[in-house]
Amino acid sequence: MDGGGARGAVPINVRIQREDFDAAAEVAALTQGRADVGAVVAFTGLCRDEAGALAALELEHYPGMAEDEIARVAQEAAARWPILGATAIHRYGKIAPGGNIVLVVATSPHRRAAFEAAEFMMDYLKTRAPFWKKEHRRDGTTGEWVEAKDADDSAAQRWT
Amino acid sequence: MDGGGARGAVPINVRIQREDFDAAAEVAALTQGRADVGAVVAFTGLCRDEAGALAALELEHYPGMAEDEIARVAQEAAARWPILGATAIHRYGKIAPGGNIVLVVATSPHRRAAFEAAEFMMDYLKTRAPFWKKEHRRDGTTGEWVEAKDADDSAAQRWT
Amino acid sequence: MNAPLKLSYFAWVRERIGLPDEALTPPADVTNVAELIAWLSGRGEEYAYAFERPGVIRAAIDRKHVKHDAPIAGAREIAFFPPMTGG
Amino acid sequence: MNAPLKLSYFAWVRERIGLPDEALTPPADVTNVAELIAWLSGRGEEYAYAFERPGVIRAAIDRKHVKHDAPIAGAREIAFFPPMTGG
Repeated sequence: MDGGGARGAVPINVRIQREDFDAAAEVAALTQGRADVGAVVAFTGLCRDEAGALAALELEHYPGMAEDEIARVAQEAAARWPILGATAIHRYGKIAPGGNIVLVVATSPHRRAAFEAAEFMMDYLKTRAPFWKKEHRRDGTTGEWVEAKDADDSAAQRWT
Repeated sequence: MDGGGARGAVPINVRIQREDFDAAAEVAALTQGRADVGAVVAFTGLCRDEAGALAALELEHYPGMAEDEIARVAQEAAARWPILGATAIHRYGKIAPGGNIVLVVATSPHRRAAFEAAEFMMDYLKTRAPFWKKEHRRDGTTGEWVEAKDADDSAAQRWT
Repeated sequence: MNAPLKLSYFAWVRERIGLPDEALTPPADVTNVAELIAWLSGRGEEYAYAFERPGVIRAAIDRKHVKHDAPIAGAREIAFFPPMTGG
Repeated sequence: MNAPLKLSYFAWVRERIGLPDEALTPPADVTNVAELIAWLSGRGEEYAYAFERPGVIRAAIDRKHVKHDAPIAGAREIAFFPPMTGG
Protein backbone atom coordinates (compact mmCIF):
# COMPACT_ATOMS: atom_id res chain seq x y z
CA MET A 1 0.00 0.00 0.00
CA ASP A 2 1.37 3.39 -0.89
CA GLY A 3 1.34 6.28 1.54
CA GLY A 4 0.42 8.86 -1.06
CA GLY A 5 1.18 11.67 1.41
CA ALA A 6 2.84 15.02 0.93
CA ARG A 7 6.20 13.38 0.32
CA GLY A 8 4.81 11.12 -2.36
CA ALA A 9 6.34 7.69 -2.55
CA VAL A 10 6.89 6.83 1.10
CA PRO A 11 6.29 3.07 1.30
CA ILE A 12 3.67 2.20 3.89
CA ASN A 13 2.98 -1.46 4.59
CA VAL A 14 -0.01 -2.48 6.69
CA ARG A 15 -0.99 -6.07 7.36
CA ILE A 16 -3.53 -7.75 9.61
CA GLN A 17 -2.75 -11.44 9.89
CA ARG A 18 -3.19 -14.53 12.01
CA GLU A 19 0.35 -15.84 11.41
CA ASP A 20 3.48 -14.59 13.15
CA PHE A 21 5.70 -11.87 11.63
CA ASP A 22 9.46 -11.56 11.20
CA ALA A 23 10.62 -8.16 12.44
CA ALA A 24 14.06 -8.54 10.82
CA ALA A 25 12.52 -9.26 7.41
CA GLU A 26 10.24 -6.23 7.74
CA VAL A 27 13.16 -3.97 8.66
CA ALA A 28 15.15 -5.36 5.72
CA ALA A 29 12.24 -4.65 3.36
CA LEU A 30 12.37 -0.95 4.35
CA THR A 31 16.16 -0.58 4.26
CA GLN A 32 17.63 -2.90 1.64
CA GLY A 33 18.80 -1.44 -1.63
CA ARG A 34 18.80 2.14 -0.35
CA ALA A 35 21.43 4.16 1.50
CA ASP A 36 19.38 7.16 2.63
CA VAL A 37 18.06 5.50 5.79
CA GLY A 38 20.02 6.59 8.85
CA ALA A 39 17.65 5.42 11.57
CA VAL A 40 15.31 2.48 12.05
CA VAL A 41 13.01 2.14 15.05
CA ALA A 42 11.24 -1.21 15.39
CA PHE A 43 8.65 -1.70 18.11
CA THR A 44 7.40 -5.18 18.94
CA GLY A 45 4.50 -5.73 21.31
CA LEU A 46 4.34 -9.17 22.92
CA CYS A 47 1.85 -11.18 24.96
CA ARG A 48 2.79 -11.17 28.67
CA ASP A 49 1.81 -14.08 30.91
CA GLU A 50 0.62 -11.84 33.78
CA ALA A 51 2.83 -13.58 36.34
CA GLY A 52 1.82 -17.02 35.09
CA ALA A 53 -1.95 -16.46 35.24
CA LEU A 54 -2.48 -16.14 31.49
CA ALA A 55 -2.76 -19.12 29.12
CA ALA A 56 -3.36 -17.04 26.00
CA LEU A 57 -4.79 -13.82 24.63
CA GLU A 58 -7.46 -14.02 21.96
CA LEU A 59 -7.52 -11.03 19.65
CA GLU A 60 -10.75 -10.15 17.87
CA HIS A 61 -10.72 -7.51 15.15
CA TYR A 62 -13.03 -5.74 12.72
CA PRO A 63 -11.81 -6.92 9.29
CA GLY A 64 -11.49 -4.15 6.77
CA MET A 65 -11.72 -1.35 9.30
CA ALA A 66 -8.59 -2.60 11.13
CA GLU A 67 -6.48 -2.28 7.96
CA ASP A 68 -8.04 1.10 7.11
CA GLU A 69 -7.47 2.61 10.56
CA ILE A 70 -3.87 1.43 10.84
CA ALA A 71 -3.14 2.70 7.32
CA ARG A 72 -4.61 6.08 8.30
CA VAL A 73 -2.37 6.16 11.39
CA ALA A 74 0.71 5.34 9.29
CA GLN A 75 -0.19 7.95 6.67
CA GLU A 76 -0.66 10.52 9.41
CA ALA A 77 2.82 9.65 10.73
CA ALA A 78 4.26 10.04 7.22
CA ALA A 79 2.59 13.45 6.91
CA ARG A 80 3.92 14.66 10.29
CA TRP A 81 7.50 13.33 10.27
CA PRO A 82 10.11 13.07 7.49
CA ILE A 83 10.05 9.29 7.48
CA LEU A 84 11.24 7.18 4.56
CA GLY A 85 8.95 4.23 5.22
CA ALA A 86 6.61 2.66 7.74
CA THR A 87 5.34 -0.83 8.44
CA ALA A 88 2.59 -1.88 10.83
CA ILE A 89 1.52 -5.49 11.32
CA HIS A 90 -1.13 -6.57 13.81
CA ARG A 91 -1.97 -10.19 14.54
CA TYR A 92 -5.37 -11.61 15.47
CA GLY A 93 -6.48 -14.95 16.88
CA LYS A 94 -5.02 -16.80 19.87
CA ILE A 95 -1.57 -15.72 20.98
CA ALA A 96 0.38 -17.49 23.73
CA PRO A 97 2.53 -15.67 26.31
CA GLY A 98 5.83 -14.64 24.75
CA GLY A 99 4.23 -14.46 21.30
CA ASN A 100 4.26 -11.42 19.03
CA ILE A 101 1.14 -9.23 18.82
CA VAL A 102 2.11 -6.11 16.93
CA LEU A 103 5.06 -4.69 14.98
CA VAL A 104 5.63 -1.06 14.03
CA VAL A 105 8.70 0.04 12.08
CA ALA A 106 9.65 3.56 11.01
CA THR A 107 12.69 4.55 8.96
CA SER A 108 14.11 8.03 8.56
CA PRO A 109 17.36 9.83 7.77
CA HIS A 110 17.49 10.91 11.46
CA ARG A 111 16.75 9.17 14.72
CA ARG A 112 14.30 11.60 16.29
CA ALA A 113 11.78 11.34 13.47
CA ALA A 114 12.03 7.53 13.47
CA PHE A 115 11.46 7.35 17.25
CA GLU A 116 8.59 9.81 17.27
CA ALA A 117 6.82 8.37 14.23
CA ALA A 118 7.02 4.83 15.67
CA GLU A 119 5.76 5.89 19.09
CA PHE A 120 2.98 7.97 17.52
CA MET A 121 1.86 5.01 15.44
CA MET A 122 1.73 2.74 18.50
CA ASP A 123 -0.14 5.30 20.61
CA TYR A 124 -2.73 5.92 17.90
CA LEU A 125 -3.01 2.30 16.89
CA LYS A 126 -3.87 1.38 20.50
CA THR A 127 -6.76 3.84 20.69
CA ARG A 128 -8.03 3.72 17.07
CA ALA A 129 -7.44 0.26 15.60
CA PRO A 130 -10.49 -1.99 16.16
CA PHE A 131 -8.92 -4.86 18.10
CA TRP A 132 -10.09 -6.37 21.39
CA LYS A 133 -8.20 -8.71 23.69
CA LYS A 134 -9.83 -11.50 25.65
CA GLU A 135 -7.94 -13.38 28.34
CA HIS A 136 -7.80 -17.15 28.59
CA ARG A 137 -6.55 -18.00 32.07
CA ARG A 138 -4.41 -20.93 33.08
CA ASP A 139 -6.98 -21.96 35.71
CA GLY A 140 -9.42 -22.67 32.85
CA THR A 141 -11.86 -19.88 33.70
CA THR A 142 -13.58 -18.06 30.87
CA GLY A 143 -11.44 -15.14 29.96
CA GLU A 144 -12.40 -11.56 30.65
CA TRP A 145 -12.19 -8.87 28.01
CA VAL A 146 -9.19 -6.65 28.69
CA GLU A 147 -10.32 -3.18 29.82
CA ALA A 148 -9.12 -0.16 27.87
CA LYS A 149 -6.76 2.07 29.84
CA ASP A 150 -7.18 5.80 30.31
CA ALA A 151 -3.39 5.95 30.00
CA ASP A 152 -3.70 4.89 26.36
CA ASP A 153 -6.06 7.76 25.57
CA SER A 154 -3.79 10.29 27.23
CA ALA A 155 -0.76 8.81 25.43
CA ALA A 156 -2.50 9.40 22.10
CA GLN A 157 -3.67 12.87 23.10
CA ARG A 158 -0.17 14.20 23.69
CA TRP A 159 0.43 14.17 19.91
CA THR A 160 -2.48 16.51 19.18
CA MET B 1 27.84 -7.31 32.02
CA ASP B 2 25.22 -6.96 34.72
CA GLY B 3 23.33 -3.75 35.34
CA GLY B 4 23.49 -4.03 39.10
CA GLY B 5 21.00 -1.16 39.39
CA ALA B 6 18.16 -0.59 41.82
CA ARG B 7 16.12 -3.40 40.26
CA GLY B 8 18.99 -5.86 40.65
CA ALA B 9 19.32 -8.36 37.85
CA VAL B 10 18.40 -6.34 34.76
CA PRO B 11 20.59 -7.77 31.98
CA ILE B 12 22.66 -5.07 30.30
CA ASN B 13 24.77 -6.04 27.29
CA VAL B 14 27.32 -3.62 25.87
CA ARG B 15 29.67 -4.45 23.03
CA ILE B 16 32.09 -2.43 20.93
CA GLN B 17 33.04 -4.40 17.83
CA ARG B 18 34.33 -4.15 14.30
CA GLU B 19 32.02 -6.86 12.90
CA ASP B 20 28.37 -6.39 12.04
CA PHE B 21 25.57 -7.19 14.50
CA ASP B 22 22.30 -9.09 14.15
CA ALA B 23 19.47 -7.02 15.62
CA ALA B 24 17.06 -9.98 15.58
CA ALA B 25 19.48 -12.15 17.56
CA GLU B 26 19.99 -9.38 20.12
CA VAL B 27 16.24 -8.92 20.54
CA ALA B 28 15.82 -12.69 20.92
CA ALA B 29 18.53 -12.75 23.61
CA LEU B 30 16.51 -10.26 25.69
CA THR B 31 13.10 -11.89 25.15
CA GLN B 32 13.47 -15.66 24.76
CA GLY B 33 12.53 -17.89 27.66
CA ARG B 34 10.59 -15.18 29.46
CA ALA B 35 6.98 -14.01 29.22
CA ASP B 36 7.14 -10.76 31.18
CA VAL B 37 8.34 -8.63 28.25
CA GLY B 38 5.44 -6.73 26.68
CA ALA B 39 7.40 -4.20 24.64
CA VAL B 40 10.66 -4.22 22.69
CA VAL B 41 12.12 -1.12 21.06
CA ALA B 42 15.10 -1.70 18.78
CA PHE B 43 16.92 1.27 17.27
CA THR B 44 19.41 0.73 14.45
CA GLY B 45 21.62 3.54 13.21
CA LEU B 46 22.95 3.11 9.68
CA CYS B 47 25.55 4.77 7.45
CA ARG B 48 23.88 7.09 4.91
CA ASP B 49 25.53 7.76 1.56
CA GLU B 50 24.87 11.53 1.65
CA ALA B 51 23.18 11.55 -1.75
CA GLY B 52 25.91 9.38 -3.26
CA ALA B 53 28.87 11.51 -2.10
CA LEU B 54 30.04 9.15 0.63
CA ALA B 55 32.17 6.04 -0.03
CA ALA B 56 32.44 5.03 3.64
CA LEU B 57 32.53 6.26 7.19
CA GLU B 58 35.51 5.42 9.35
CA LEU B 59 34.72 5.21 13.03
CA GLU B 60 37.50 5.80 15.53
CA HIS B 61 36.90 5.07 19.20
CA TYR B 62 38.62 5.21 22.57
CA PRO B 63 38.90 1.54 23.59
CA GLY B 64 37.92 0.87 27.17
CA MET B 65 36.30 4.25 27.68
CA ALA B 66 33.75 3.57 24.91
CA GLU B 67 32.49 0.41 26.67
CA ASP B 68 32.49 2.15 30.06
CA GLU B 69 30.52 5.19 28.86
CA ILE B 70 27.89 3.15 27.01
CA ALA B 71 27.49 0.83 30.02
CA ARG B 72 27.00 3.90 32.23
CA VAL B 73 24.32 5.20 29.84
CA ALA B 74 22.53 1.82 29.85
CA GLN B 75 22.70 1.59 33.64
CA GLU B 76 21.31 5.10 33.93
CA ALA B 77 18.42 4.06 31.67
CA ALA B 78 17.80 0.98 33.85
CA ALA B 79 17.75 3.19 36.95
CA ARG B 80 15.29 5.67 35.40
CA TRP B 81 12.83 3.37 33.62
CA PRO B 82 11.32 0.00 34.59
CA ILE B 83 13.11 -1.85 31.82
CA LEU B 84 13.72 -5.61 31.84
CA GLY B 85 16.88 -5.51 29.74
CA ALA B 86 19.06 -3.34 27.53
CA THR B 87 21.58 -3.97 24.79
CA ALA B 88 23.88 -1.45 23.12
CA ILE B 89 26.32 -2.37 20.37
CA HIS B 90 28.53 0.17 18.59
CA ARG B 91 30.75 -0.70 15.66
CA TYR B 92 34.10 0.85 14.76
CA GLY B 93 36.26 0.74 11.64
CA LYS B 94 35.17 1.37 8.07
CA ILE B 95 31.45 1.14 7.37
CA ALA B 96 29.95 1.40 3.88
CA PRO B 97 26.69 3.24 3.11
CA GLY B 98 23.74 1.10 4.13
CA GLY B 99 25.83 -0.64 6.81
CA ASN B 100 24.93 -0.83 10.48
CA ILE B 101 26.65 1.53 12.94
CA VAL B 102 24.83 1.21 16.24
CA LEU B 103 22.10 -0.88 17.86
CA VAL B 104 20.16 -0.07 21.01
CA VAL B 105 17.46 -2.38 22.37
CA ALA B 106 15.29 -1.86 25.44
CA THR B 107 12.67 -4.30 26.78
CA SER B 108 9.94 -3.54 29.29
CA PRO B 109 6.49 -4.70 30.37
CA HIS B 110 5.06 -1.51 28.80
CA ARG B 111 5.74 0.39 25.61
CA ARG B 112 6.38 3.86 26.98
CA ALA B 113 9.31 2.80 29.15
CA ALA B 114 10.86 0.82 26.28
CA PHE B 115 10.56 3.78 23.87
CA GLU B 116 11.90 6.32 26.34
CA ALA B 117 14.78 4.17 27.60
CA ALA B 118 15.90 3.41 24.03
CA GLU B 119 15.71 7.04 22.92
CA PHE B 120 17.49 8.18 26.09
CA MET B 121 20.30 5.68 25.46
CA MET B 122 20.73 6.90 21.88
CA ASP B 123 20.69 10.58 22.85
CA TYR B 124 23.26 10.06 25.61
CA LEU B 125 25.39 7.67 23.64
CA LYS B 126 25.73 10.28 20.86
CA THR B 127 27.04 12.97 23.22
CA ARG B 128 29.00 10.79 25.69
CA ALA B 129 30.43 7.74 23.94
CA PRO B 130 33.94 8.43 22.59
CA PHE B 131 33.47 7.73 18.90
CA TRP B 132 34.41 9.95 15.97
CA LYS B 133 33.33 9.64 12.36
CA LYS B 134 35.56 10.47 9.41
CA GLU B 135 34.18 10.67 5.89
CA HIS B 136 35.74 8.94 2.91
CA ARG B 137 34.27 10.53 -0.20
CA ARG B 138 33.52 8.85 -3.48
CA ASP B 139 35.59 11.48 -5.34
CA GLY B 140 38.65 10.13 -3.51
CA THR B 141 39.32 13.25 -1.44
CA THR B 142 40.59 12.83 2.08
CA GLY B 143 37.62 12.62 4.36
CA GLU B 144 36.65 15.32 6.79
CA TRP B 145 35.85 14.57 10.41
CA VAL B 146 32.11 14.81 10.94
CA GLU B 147 31.24 17.86 13.06
CA ALA B 148 29.27 17.38 16.25
CA LYS B 149 25.77 18.86 16.11
CA ASP B 150 24.34 21.23 18.69
CA ALA B 151 21.06 19.34 18.14
CA ASP B 152 22.65 16.27 19.73
CA ASP B 153 23.54 18.20 22.88
CA SER B 154 20.04 19.61 23.19
CA ALA B 155 18.55 16.16 22.55
CA ALA B 156 20.52 14.80 25.49
CA GLN B 157 19.69 17.78 27.69
CA ARG B 158 15.94 17.26 27.49
CA TRP B 159 16.30 14.18 29.73
CA THR B 160 17.91 16.13 32.59
CA MET C 1 -38.18 5.35 6.07
CA ASN C 2 -34.60 4.24 6.58
CA ALA C 3 -33.07 1.66 4.27
CA PRO C 4 -31.98 -1.71 5.75
CA LEU C 5 -28.73 -1.39 7.66
CA LYS C 6 -26.02 -3.91 8.37
CA LEU C 7 -25.28 -3.78 12.10
CA SER C 8 -22.03 -5.36 13.32
CA TYR C 9 -21.08 -6.12 16.90
CA PHE C 10 -17.68 -6.89 18.37
CA ALA C 11 -16.14 -8.22 21.59
CA TRP C 12 -18.52 -8.13 24.58
CA VAL C 13 -21.16 -6.21 22.62
CA ARG C 14 -21.25 -9.18 20.23
CA GLU C 15 -21.26 -11.68 23.10
CA ARG C 16 -24.10 -9.94 24.95
CA ILE C 17 -26.30 -9.55 21.87
CA GLY C 18 -25.40 -13.06 20.76
CA LEU C 19 -24.89 -12.12 17.12
CA PRO C 20 -21.88 -10.92 15.09
CA ASP C 21 -24.11 -8.94 12.72
CA GLU C 22 -27.66 -8.56 11.45
CA ALA C 23 -29.70 -6.52 8.97
CA LEU C 24 -32.31 -4.19 10.47
CA THR C 25 -34.42 -1.28 9.30
CA PRO C 26 -34.72 1.35 12.06
CA PRO C 27 -37.84 3.56 12.11
CA ALA C 28 -37.69 6.96 10.42
CA ASP C 29 -37.35 8.89 13.69
CA VAL C 30 -33.99 7.19 14.40
CA THR C 31 -31.63 9.71 12.82
CA ASN C 32 -28.33 9.42 14.65
CA VAL C 33 -26.14 6.89 16.46
CA ALA C 34 -27.45 7.75 19.94
CA GLU C 35 -31.03 7.24 18.79
CA LEU C 36 -30.06 3.98 17.13
CA ILE C 37 -28.54 2.74 20.40
CA ALA C 38 -31.70 3.73 22.29
CA TRP C 39 -33.89 1.97 19.73
CA LEU C 40 -31.74 -1.18 19.81
CA SER C 41 -31.80 -1.19 23.64
CA GLY C 42 -35.58 -1.55 23.44
CA ARG C 43 -35.39 -4.66 21.25
CA GLY C 44 -34.85 -7.08 24.14
CA GLU C 45 -32.91 -8.01 27.24
CA GLU C 46 -29.73 -8.93 25.38
CA TYR C 47 -29.63 -5.53 23.63
CA ALA C 48 -30.43 -3.69 26.86
CA TYR C 49 -27.50 -5.52 28.52
CA ALA C 50 -25.10 -4.80 25.61
CA PHE C 51 -25.97 -1.08 25.64
CA GLU C 52 -26.56 -0.63 29.39
CA ARG C 53 -23.78 1.97 29.54
CA PRO C 54 -24.13 3.83 26.23
CA GLY C 55 -21.28 6.17 27.20
CA VAL C 56 -18.66 3.42 26.84
CA ILE C 57 -19.94 2.13 23.48
CA ARG C 58 -17.90 3.08 20.42
CA ALA C 59 -19.48 3.27 16.98
CA ALA C 60 -18.24 3.20 13.40
CA ILE C 61 -20.21 4.11 10.28
CA ASP C 62 -18.94 2.40 7.14
CA ARG C 63 -15.71 1.52 8.96
CA LYS C 64 -14.92 5.00 10.26
CA HIS C 65 -15.08 6.02 13.90
CA VAL C 66 -17.99 8.36 14.66
CA LYS C 67 -19.43 10.10 17.72
CA HIS C 68 -22.92 9.32 18.99
CA ASP C 69 -24.36 12.48 17.45
CA ALA C 70 -23.35 11.35 13.94
CA PRO C 71 -26.31 11.12 11.52
CA ILE C 72 -26.97 7.64 10.14
CA ALA C 73 -28.58 8.73 6.88
CA GLY C 74 -26.90 6.96 3.97
CA ALA C 75 -24.97 4.52 6.18
CA ARG C 76 -24.58 0.99 4.86
CA GLU C 77 -22.90 -0.57 7.91
CA ILE C 78 -22.86 0.58 11.51
CA ALA C 79 -20.65 -1.22 14.04
CA PHE C 80 -20.79 -1.13 17.84
CA PHE C 81 -17.96 -2.21 20.10
CA PRO C 82 -16.19 -1.51 23.40
CA PRO C 83 -13.11 0.75 23.62
CA MET C 84 -10.27 -0.83 21.65
CA THR C 85 -7.55 -2.81 23.40
CA GLY C 86 -5.23 -3.76 20.55
CA GLY C 87 -1.54 -3.01 20.23
CA MET D 1 56.71 17.36 40.66
CA ASN D 2 54.00 15.52 38.72
CA ALA D 3 54.42 11.80 37.93
CA PRO D 4 54.66 10.71 34.25
CA LEU D 5 51.30 10.79 32.55
CA LYS D 6 49.97 8.84 29.60
CA LEU D 7 48.44 11.34 27.19
CA SER D 8 46.08 9.96 24.51
CA TYR D 9 44.79 11.80 21.46
CA PHE D 10 41.85 10.95 19.20
CA ALA D 11 40.40 11.98 15.84
CA TRP D 12 41.73 15.32 14.54
CA VAL D 13 43.58 16.03 17.80
CA ARG D 14 45.57 12.82 17.14
CA GLU D 15 46.07 13.74 13.47
CA ARG D 16 47.27 17.27 14.23
CA ILE D 17 49.70 16.18 16.96
CA GLY D 18 50.78 13.22 14.86
CA LEU D 19 50.75 10.74 17.75
CA PRO D 20 48.08 8.47 19.23
CA ASP D 21 49.62 8.71 22.69
CA GLU D 22 52.78 9.58 24.57
CA ALA D 23 54.16 9.68 28.12
CA LEU D 24 55.02 13.15 29.47
CA THR D 25 55.77 14.67 32.86
CA PRO D 26 54.21 18.14 33.14
CA PRO D 27 55.87 20.69 35.44
CA ALA D 28 54.58 21.05 39.02
CA ASP D 29 52.67 24.28 38.28
CA VAL D 30 50.38 22.42 35.83
CA THR D 31 47.56 21.40 38.16
CA ASN D 32 44.41 21.11 36.03
CA VAL D 33 43.28 20.20 32.52
CA ALA D 34 43.23 23.80 31.25
CA GLU D 35 46.81 24.33 32.41
CA LEU D 36 47.84 21.04 30.82
CA ILE D 37 46.34 22.16 27.49
CA ALA D 38 48.18 25.50 27.75
CA TRP D 39 51.46 23.75 28.54
CA LEU D 40 51.04 21.26 25.69
CA SER D 41 50.23 24.12 23.27
CA GLY D 42 53.68 25.53 23.96
CA ARG D 43 55.45 22.30 23.02
CA GLY D 44 55.41 23.00 19.27
CA GLU D 45 53.46 23.94 16.21
CA GLU D 46 51.56 20.66 15.97
CA TYR D 47 50.34 20.99 19.55
CA ALA D 48 49.45 24.66 19.07
CA TYR D 49 47.40 23.63 16.02
CA ALA D 50 45.66 20.77 17.83
CA PHE D 51 44.71 23.00 20.76
CA GLU D 52 44.14 26.27 18.86
CA ARG D 53 40.51 26.37 20.06
CA PRO D 54 40.75 25.00 23.62
CA GLY D 55 37.01 25.56 24.10
CA VAL D 56 36.08 22.75 21.71
CA ILE D 57 38.53 20.22 23.16
CA ARG D 58 37.02 17.48 25.35
CA ALA D 59 39.10 15.77 28.01
CA ALA D 60 38.89 12.52 29.95
CA ILE D 61 40.88 11.54 33.02
CA ASP D 62 41.28 7.80 33.47
CA ARG D 63 38.47 7.24 30.94
CA LYS D 64 35.92 9.54 32.50
CA HIS D 65 34.76 12.83 30.98
CA VAL D 66 36.03 15.87 32.90
CA LYS D 67 35.77 19.65 32.57
CA HIS D 68 38.83 21.80 31.98
CA ASP D 69 38.98 22.86 35.63
CA ALA D 70 39.42 19.25 36.78
CA PRO D 71 42.62 18.71 38.82
CA ILE D 72 45.08 16.29 37.26
CA ALA D 73 46.71 15.13 40.50
CA GLY D 74 46.72 11.33 40.67
CA ALA D 75 45.71 10.88 37.01
CA ARG D 76 47.28 7.99 35.13
CA GLU D 77 45.87 8.73 31.67
CA ILE D 78 44.49 11.92 30.22
CA ALA D 79 42.84 11.90 26.80
CA PHE D 80 42.04 14.83 24.49
CA PHE D 81 39.56 14.67 21.63
CA PRO D 82 36.97 16.65 19.66
CA PRO D 83 33.25 16.51 20.50
CA MET D 84 31.99 12.97 19.94
CA THR D 85 30.15 12.05 16.74
CA GLY D 86 29.23 8.40 17.33
CA GLY D 87 25.81 6.85 17.26
